[in-house]
Amino acid sequence: MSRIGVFVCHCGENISRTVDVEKVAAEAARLPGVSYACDYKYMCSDPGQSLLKKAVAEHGLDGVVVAACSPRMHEKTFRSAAKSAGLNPFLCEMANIREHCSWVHEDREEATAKASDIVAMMVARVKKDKRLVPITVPVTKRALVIGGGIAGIQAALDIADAGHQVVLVEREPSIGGHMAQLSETFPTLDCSQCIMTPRMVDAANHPNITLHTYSEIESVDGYIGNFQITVRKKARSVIEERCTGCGICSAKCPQKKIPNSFDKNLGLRPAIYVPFPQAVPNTPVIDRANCTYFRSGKCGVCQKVCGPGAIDYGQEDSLIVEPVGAIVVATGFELYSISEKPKGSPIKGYGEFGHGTIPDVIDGLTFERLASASGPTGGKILRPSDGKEPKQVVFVQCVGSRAREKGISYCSKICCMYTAKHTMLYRHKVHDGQAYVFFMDARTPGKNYDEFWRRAVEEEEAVYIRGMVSRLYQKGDKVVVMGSDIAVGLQVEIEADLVVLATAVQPRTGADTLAQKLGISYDRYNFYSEAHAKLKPVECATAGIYLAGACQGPKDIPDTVSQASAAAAKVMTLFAKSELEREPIVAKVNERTCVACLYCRKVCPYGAVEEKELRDRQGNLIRVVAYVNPGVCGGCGTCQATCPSKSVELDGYTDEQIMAMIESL
Amino acid sequence: MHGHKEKHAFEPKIVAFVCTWCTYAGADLAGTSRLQYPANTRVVKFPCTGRIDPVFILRAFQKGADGVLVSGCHPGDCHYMAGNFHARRRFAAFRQLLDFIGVDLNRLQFSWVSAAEGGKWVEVVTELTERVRAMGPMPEFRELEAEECWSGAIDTPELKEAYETIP
Amino acid sequence: MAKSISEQNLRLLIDALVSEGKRVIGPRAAGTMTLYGPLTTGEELSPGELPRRSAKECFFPLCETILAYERDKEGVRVSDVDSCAIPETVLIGARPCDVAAAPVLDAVFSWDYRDEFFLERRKKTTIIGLACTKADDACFCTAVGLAPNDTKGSDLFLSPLKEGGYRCDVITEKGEALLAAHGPLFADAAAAEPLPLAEPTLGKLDLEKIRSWLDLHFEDPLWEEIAERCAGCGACAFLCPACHCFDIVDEGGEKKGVRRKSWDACGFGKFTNHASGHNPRDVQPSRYRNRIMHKFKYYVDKFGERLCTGCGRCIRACPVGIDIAAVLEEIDRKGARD
Amino acid sequence: MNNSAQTQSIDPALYATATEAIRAEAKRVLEAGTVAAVVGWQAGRRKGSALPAIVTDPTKADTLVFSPACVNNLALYLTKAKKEIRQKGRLAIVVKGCDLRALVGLMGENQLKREELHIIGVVCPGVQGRGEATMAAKCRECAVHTPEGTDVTVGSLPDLPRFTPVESEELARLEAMTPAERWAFWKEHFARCIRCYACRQLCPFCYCEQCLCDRNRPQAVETTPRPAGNMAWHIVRAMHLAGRCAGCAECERACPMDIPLNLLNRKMAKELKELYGHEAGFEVQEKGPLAQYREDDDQSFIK
Repeated sequence: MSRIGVFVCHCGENISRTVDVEKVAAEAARLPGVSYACDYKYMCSDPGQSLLKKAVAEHGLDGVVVAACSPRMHEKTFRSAAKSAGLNPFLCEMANIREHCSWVHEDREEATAKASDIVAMMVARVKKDKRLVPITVPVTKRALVIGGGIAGIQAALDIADAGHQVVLVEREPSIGGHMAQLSETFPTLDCSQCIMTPRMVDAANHPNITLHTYSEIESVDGYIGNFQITVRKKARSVIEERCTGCGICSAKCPQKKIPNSFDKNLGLRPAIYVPFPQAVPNTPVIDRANCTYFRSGKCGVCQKVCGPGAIDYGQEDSLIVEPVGAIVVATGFELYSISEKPKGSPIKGYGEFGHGTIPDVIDGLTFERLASASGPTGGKILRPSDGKEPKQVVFVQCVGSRAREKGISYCSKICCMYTAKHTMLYRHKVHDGQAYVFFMDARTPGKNYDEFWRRAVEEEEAVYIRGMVSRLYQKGDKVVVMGSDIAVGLQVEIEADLVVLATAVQPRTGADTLAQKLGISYDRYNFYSEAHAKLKPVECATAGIYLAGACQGPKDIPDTVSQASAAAAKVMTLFAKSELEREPIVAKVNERTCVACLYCRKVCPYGAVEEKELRDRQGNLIRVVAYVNPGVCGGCGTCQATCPSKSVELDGYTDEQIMAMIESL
Repeated sequence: MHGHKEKHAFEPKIVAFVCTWCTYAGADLAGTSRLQYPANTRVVKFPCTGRIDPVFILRAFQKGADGVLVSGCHPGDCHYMAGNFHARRRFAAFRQLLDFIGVDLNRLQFSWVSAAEGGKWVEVVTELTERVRAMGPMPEFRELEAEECWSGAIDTPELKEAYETIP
Repeated sequence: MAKSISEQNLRLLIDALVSEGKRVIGPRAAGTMTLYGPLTTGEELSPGELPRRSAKECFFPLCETILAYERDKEGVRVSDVDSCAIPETVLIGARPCDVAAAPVLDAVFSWDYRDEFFLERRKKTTIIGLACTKADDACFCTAVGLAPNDTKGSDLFLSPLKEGGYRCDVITEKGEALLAAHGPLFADAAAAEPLPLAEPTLGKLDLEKIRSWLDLHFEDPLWEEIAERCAGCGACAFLCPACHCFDIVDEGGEKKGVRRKSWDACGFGKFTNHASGHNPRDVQPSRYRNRIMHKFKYYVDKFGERLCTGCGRCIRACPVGIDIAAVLEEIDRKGARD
Repeated sequence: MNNSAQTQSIDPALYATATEAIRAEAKRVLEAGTVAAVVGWQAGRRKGSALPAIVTDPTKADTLVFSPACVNNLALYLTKAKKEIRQKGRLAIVVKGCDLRALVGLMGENQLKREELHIIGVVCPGVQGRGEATMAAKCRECAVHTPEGTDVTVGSLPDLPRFTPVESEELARLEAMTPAERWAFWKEHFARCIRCYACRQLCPFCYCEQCLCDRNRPQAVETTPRPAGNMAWHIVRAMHLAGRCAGCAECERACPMDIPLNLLNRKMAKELKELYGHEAGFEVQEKGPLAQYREDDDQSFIK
């Protein structure tokens, strides 16, 4: 027989005004298993808590029900009181007779009866409560950052500055990401590379940062505090330790006519190359697909000219295992392309814009390269088809974005601002040129953003036309832009020299594959999902994994940097203790009855369920069962409701506890 | 507000299964806002609607509930991301089953009540209570509880009394 | 002394018994089948088909309450079921294969412990058996030493007549008393010709030989051969007139509840499960072996009777086609070889 | 439409040919050592009866048959509920189209691996229902006469008339009732239930080591065969099979009390198809309809 104590609180008059607390205590005293019941003016006060502690000791109570306010208010208070009286805190339950009873009912008789019922339910529950102890998980104080754009660099630097080791993995030969490609940035028009390249160098030189460029995540095992990451370092064909970055290999490479993707294919590069002059590391990589040596076995010029003998044609991909405790995902974005999409793809291209076949129809990033002083045109705005300076440039916003019929319904957030910037950059470089912008709305929520946009319209004389573009086509050396101006209700036709499309921001190709490796969730566009839109905007549902930058949704640089620092702060919070402690409300598998149908794994929002092999003493496999990793389990209990045989149970909310409450009704 | 309270011949027993993060907090908010609603509902708290097993609903009816409410976070608001999405499918299927068995679905209500929707909690609970009160007691499961197979039926007064009082 | 009773009067007899306050149990139509159940009028009697479930539930209900409890701070109060409340019963139109099982079960229910629930029902029940005129290929009463007109267990025994109506033989004093109380409904037996009896096709089995084979073959490949297909349901045991295993469970809450006794089946996987988790009969063949051993050896050794009347219900019901008659034939053959 | 669907009207030669082919294939795989046992059907003692057979000896392959009495869904013998059989080694199994759907479902539930099985499909014109010559209700609406994705498929399909879909008609009849009428319908049926658990034991998906309904701490469902517990048991059973049941109707066939259990399964399958476009047993699916969700799932029933 249990020895339960029931403590009924008057809450001043908040409860006792409508609930006959003496009666509730008297009725509780009659319940089987209740050894002590009393009522008191303020249970949460010091004397109230002392009353509880004294009763636990004097009556040898093995469970406590405090009938008072909502557990959301004072459960912690009473559980710690119970704990200091030597009772396991999870054997203390609250019966909510204030918010759920005295405050919402007027009839004293009804409210008293309800309060007694609530107490009886909680008494029935507490009798089935089990002693629970907080779970501790060791933490490896070492972080992985995936993606070396501004988000990844910022997060890596913050964590490294706090004194923790960071592994930074970048898919491209150089870190820098999109920000390294930009010319100037809104709303200040400061040079992107001027602010970016020092951060890149800082990251590369930081004693706490290990940089893996030209590398990808091969696999992810483990859980919060204890991940094992396998990184695939792709064969660079250049031995990094030997290379001095002199550049003679690139200079002497006979194969020089490869479109440079960093410059959006506007310029050319050799087969052995660094993507851009300020690349970090400044170590070239051989583009094996285009290298004459790899294609025909002849050539080998780079190897001959390389003084330190850094060229290694036989180099192979290598796999590196990195133990880490936390992961920041900062894989960034890419721009939507209007090209024709494969059949059945949910996202459509723009046939009406020529599917990307008109040479003088470019996207925003290409324009950035044209405007960049270190770009292929040296910062001159020259159109791709004939290299002439365009005098009439039409900018089209919301291409792909907010276009449900094209399969993307979200707003890409940054285009309004960068288009305004583009009109300014254009005006600054081509003084007699005219910029037109087709737009739906100008969205400028940000510090100094609207002022910036107004400057584009009012001072830099960009002509903003509210309306959509229905068609683009080549006519002679012009691109005809057919659109509507809904302000005046007229069709508009402009013969442009250059058209710049503000195409949608999309997650990186392969974002879904990476998410599957990490066990994190993503939305229908493959943007990664945060754990809570408002309160956990940088956490993933999967514990120990955090998000930074545009991989979670379109973002500009200030937002990206803020989120990266926030993610870094979360990592540092995790690293502040050597062991992670968490509430023991987690699911456990009954290995005796589990038949490994793994429905639990299918519904677990946290990816906390794994298969476990049960073996006998000789090591022979007996059978496979499910295993819930307590470090990863979030405690929702969806697994238990789904499990046909109830072989997985959520501590704190077991079937016995719930059924006892229902039975007591 | 403080007018004379109407007494009813029948007061239904309503059991509410709610998640702790949204609906329980919403009910708390109704309390802190001192909103008034009928006192028929008994709340059973869960971490998430995802934890709510259809068996609990069945058991509540068997144990004498005249109406059952299941309530949790709005889609997209789930503290555990997806628990309520799983619950939504589970209960969509379960209510069809109960309907097919012959349970009047007017006795079973599902709702999304967020932590900010104290008013909606009151509305949902009041509506369900009034609806079930108008329907009268739920006889089906209670009658079954007292029935025996013919061979085991013995009508002694003691047993009869015992049955009547067994929940 | 033989009497006869017309079809009409048999139904009137039921009406009369009901009006006396007796519970009358007989075969009655129930959906797609015939089942034994309480008759409220004679019209409900439907003696044509063998009822799907046996008549054992007259004495050994599917489920019955054996006590009720109430618990509070003062302790637990238990109220027993008053066996006086068990009504006077007449079981009418029961087949010989059902009726014959009742006296067989008396032995076990009054052995080391007297099961008052069973015995009280037996005491208060008068059985009017009915000869069987129709057999199917699952029937094998003759193979286990019974007959379609076996009166074992009956107090009165009816044999259908060609011209309609029944010849009624008095078997026991209990039967005599019932007949005497309703004398006017009966006539003296004329020399009417009875309907031909049913003729089960299975040849007579040597039950003694089977028993001695079982004695020596606790371990035998036969068990696996037959029973590895067994799905472990309780259909055979629950439909059997002689199976009598039961379970006892408490149902209700911690404050109030009842203790109930209900049918159990040796085919269930958890039937012999120990509290420790160990299960001595861990696979289906060992469970099926026990079923056969219990029916044709253990019970015989202890009480001298067999727990099988050849009604064939288990054969018809088995969802995986296990045929006890075929098993017995096989053992009989093996016994002959040994 | 053919209301008096009879299995006798089907040419016996078809079954005989299938029988020969099954025997040959069983013999071949047993002799070659490809499998340790073949799970099939054999003839029973009673005329026209058949029962499951587990053949390990190639010389016994000739005991295997295919006939209208081969009603059993043999997938049952590959589940964890039948560990003894799985321990024999690699297995071959003879399946009708409907049985195969259960195998497919079990593969999706991590219970079987396709590569560990040798599947002998048999084209099935229909098997018996209640009453010897009557065609089973499920066969009258069969859409999977020919199993697909097997290792070998034997037999051929005759021209079959269109049978009266008795089961869907019954389903429609129930759906048209008021809830009170449906309750009365089920109450009568479930009152007859004796809790022999033939429905559970014959179900290929009831392979749990510990059935929820056998648990006593806490007790979710009363174990005694009384109307209350019976009702709860059948509701829980139907819910646990929702989205998984592939319609073999073994539960209903096995029921000694003739409870139309497959109506419950049919109803759930129908609803899940309407709600989520899901049908069980046609392809190996990692997640059933109740183990996944879409953010835009119907929620018109939620206030």
